[in-house]
Amino acid sequence: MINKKVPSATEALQGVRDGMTLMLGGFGLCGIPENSINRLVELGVKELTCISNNAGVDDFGLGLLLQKRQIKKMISSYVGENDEFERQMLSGELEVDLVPQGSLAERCRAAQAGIPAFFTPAGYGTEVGEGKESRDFNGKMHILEHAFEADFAFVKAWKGDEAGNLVFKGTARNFNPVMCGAAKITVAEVEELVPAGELDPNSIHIPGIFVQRIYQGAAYEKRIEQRTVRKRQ
Amino acid sequence: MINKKVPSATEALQGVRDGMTLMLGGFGLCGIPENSINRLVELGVKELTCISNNAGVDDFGLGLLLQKRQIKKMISSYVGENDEFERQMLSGELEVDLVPQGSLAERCRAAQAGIPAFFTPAGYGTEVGEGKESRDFNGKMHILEHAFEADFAFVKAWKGDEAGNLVFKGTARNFNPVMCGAAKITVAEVEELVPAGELDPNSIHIPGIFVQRIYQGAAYEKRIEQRTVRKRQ
Amino acid sequence: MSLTKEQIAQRIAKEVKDGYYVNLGIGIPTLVANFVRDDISVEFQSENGVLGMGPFPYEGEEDPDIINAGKQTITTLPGASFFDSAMSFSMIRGQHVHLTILGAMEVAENGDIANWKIPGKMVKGMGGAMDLVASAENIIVAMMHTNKAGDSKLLDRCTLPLTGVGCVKKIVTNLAVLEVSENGFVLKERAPGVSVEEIQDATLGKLIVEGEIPEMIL
Amino acid sequence: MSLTKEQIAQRIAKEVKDGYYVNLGIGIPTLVANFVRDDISVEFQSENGVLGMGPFPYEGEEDPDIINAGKQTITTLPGASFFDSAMSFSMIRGQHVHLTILGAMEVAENGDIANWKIPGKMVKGMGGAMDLVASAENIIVAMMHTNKAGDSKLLDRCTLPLTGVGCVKKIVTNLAVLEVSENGFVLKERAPGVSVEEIQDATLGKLIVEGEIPEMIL
Repeated sequence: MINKKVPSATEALQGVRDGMTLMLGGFGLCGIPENSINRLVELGVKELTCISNNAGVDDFGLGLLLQKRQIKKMISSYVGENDEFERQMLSGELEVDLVPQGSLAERCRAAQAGIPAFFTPAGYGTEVGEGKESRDFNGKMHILEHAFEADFAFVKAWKGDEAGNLVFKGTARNFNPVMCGAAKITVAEVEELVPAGELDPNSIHIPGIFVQRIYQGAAYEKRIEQRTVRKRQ
Repeated sequence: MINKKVPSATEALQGVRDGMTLMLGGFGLCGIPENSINRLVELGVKELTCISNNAGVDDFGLGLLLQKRQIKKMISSYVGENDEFERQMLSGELEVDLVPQGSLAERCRAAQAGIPAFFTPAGYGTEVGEGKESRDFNGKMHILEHAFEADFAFVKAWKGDEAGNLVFKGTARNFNPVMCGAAKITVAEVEELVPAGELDPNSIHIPGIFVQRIYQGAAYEKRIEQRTVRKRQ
Repeated sequence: MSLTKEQIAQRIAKEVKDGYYVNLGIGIPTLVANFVRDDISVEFQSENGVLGMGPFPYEGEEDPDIINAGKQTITTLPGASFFDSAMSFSMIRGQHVHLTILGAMEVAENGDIANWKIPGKMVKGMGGAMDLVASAENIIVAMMHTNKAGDSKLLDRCTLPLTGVGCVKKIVTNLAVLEVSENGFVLKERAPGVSVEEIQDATLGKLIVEGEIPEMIL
Repeated sequence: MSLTKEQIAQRIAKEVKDGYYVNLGIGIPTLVANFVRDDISVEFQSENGVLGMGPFPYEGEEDPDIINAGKQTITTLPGASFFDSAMSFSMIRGQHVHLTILGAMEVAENGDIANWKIPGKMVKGMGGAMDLVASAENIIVAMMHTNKAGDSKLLDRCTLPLTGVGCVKKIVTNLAVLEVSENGFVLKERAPGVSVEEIQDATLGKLIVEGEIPEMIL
């Protein structure tokens, strides 16, 4: 067993520098790497390019990095819910590259899988397809999309073991698995870190080979973005 | 819950006809759809094109279909271990298309995922790459490979539920998950079929949306191809 | 009398067939789930990674790790499954989801749709909409026939940046049910009490009216 | 004295470093696992879908659902995982596996390798070999220096159909350790008691001998 465990976010984020490209898991505020984001804020690294489906809210998630002007460019599919984001984007401080959600996921997965490029119908005939190679397959037009390149991927799992194996919970899975192994270094934070052998090898979502560093998150706020409930009868 | 359960292989294989292209899961004899193969033998359908990593042994797995001359063409990565296969191939009765194992898997997955084509380095500069489009990405040559098209996919899982959700065991997983949803109709046979709600939604390998019909296999031989053991001290 | 948003959803629910996997967009489409007949089997997929969505949780039972694509807390039904974003879009791109229902700002008579961007305004992004419209075999647009300024949303050509080309098959508005044909919008049903003329007046794209147009049955 | 197959494996085991994920081909490469130092952490990947392979099972404990790429029954170690064939080749194609050790029929001085097909003979197929050699950053070929007819397997150009082009970095044979450079095979080590001349005689491709060539230490 190759041990990937590090004591905390401090060690896990060694080597993160200004100007790097980072992948960050999560959908909305669900399944985001809270502890790694907090550490990025502490480190104060700047000029970051962040590949993340969303950009957090004003005071949580990637919004924390936006508040401190640490992000140069966002590559996302949907970036509402964030006033500071809007301000920086409209003022031109922040560069934004909008990517269809499925292409965003597949471009991460392609990087993980050593697939440099693939064809998808999403975005053909729209701004997204402009300047991209297009081709007809079975009578339907597709565009060529490329794998992302990133320096670090920060993901959050429910459980993990010292070998770096990860198990996700519910829809907090989302982009986290496809970012593992999609960057030069993948850092996983988990709610519960167990010794190797405790996770069922049959039920591991991401094998440890895709993860370079794993640590137990200090605490999780897990903020709910849209609390919707029904009344008990 | 959309119920995918059918009583047996008989109903599950309704619509299989001469000349069709079939995907069959399994690696060697591990995780092969034994009951569906037996039913294909019973049906006596002919001129089949089979996409399967291997071709069974003389008297088990796809070897049973070869014995009865039901297969016109095999698309596989490795086809040793089978005398009848060798005879038919050398005599020209059987057409064989050899595909690198990773490309075989990815071409199935591409069909499942609606990706018509992707670039891979495997096979560049070899017979496999002949006549295929090639391109340099980051200083390395790749070839363009296409998604498979198939009429039926026959897979075998460990457990399944009525909604068609599947869980695989050990290395019997192999090609089975990537073939689900990669053909027009996916037929899953399972060792244990349970009511919907009994499988942990977090631990499902293949969601039921990729499966059109599911049935409990009548019996499983699970033959071991290479029994290797060590002596107890 | 033009339909309410609930009634639009109610009419669209009739298009949901037994055995369908359905993806519902935000807004009116979300309401469709409330009107699906309970004698048929349907599963709802949400592109953030869940199949088999159930109703909202009871108060106090919200789980921050279980949400839908609108970021709302949800529950799941027996037979549900969770999966990653790549597999979620394998379901969509691979056409395993049978029906996609989504809103639009504009639809053109050739099936083009625009629903993600207004030049000069803050752009939030397309989310999964471009994958959905480019992939789905069966797309129903749920929207008001005209915008707040009273301008038609059914055009000869979209004026806003496109989400997808030639992909919309059917449109249900507060005034009518229409299908997209090679020649334009084919009027299929009128909202109760709404005349063909009213629909024609509210439609800028080519409207094809053949024979008697029945009123919708909700 | 030339090395036995076990000794070739033993020498290659020294190339396996702490923290490596390793894919072992069938034949001599499989033996490498027996010689890896036990004070380093290494995990073995098998392309049929397992990471963290252990030894063969005890008699009576074979599980038909747990095999390696050679179709042999195996066991797994703590920290192991199972996965599907697409993910398995994501590990390989995505260069997450650090070292691939495999056999060959021929290797050329430009790093080309042929190990899957002999024209006129029954062709079993390439299995995962083409993916492995096209993807791996670090490939070691384990083979005898000459074939059964006594002909060199280290050539200026492969005569058999290729498995991959320009991909082999290092070769360990029964006679020598060689590295592939831009200019040809660079002789790095001799088998104990084997002279440079013997190696030169058994090598058809360009052999580069610079300075004193040490004997291997096993």
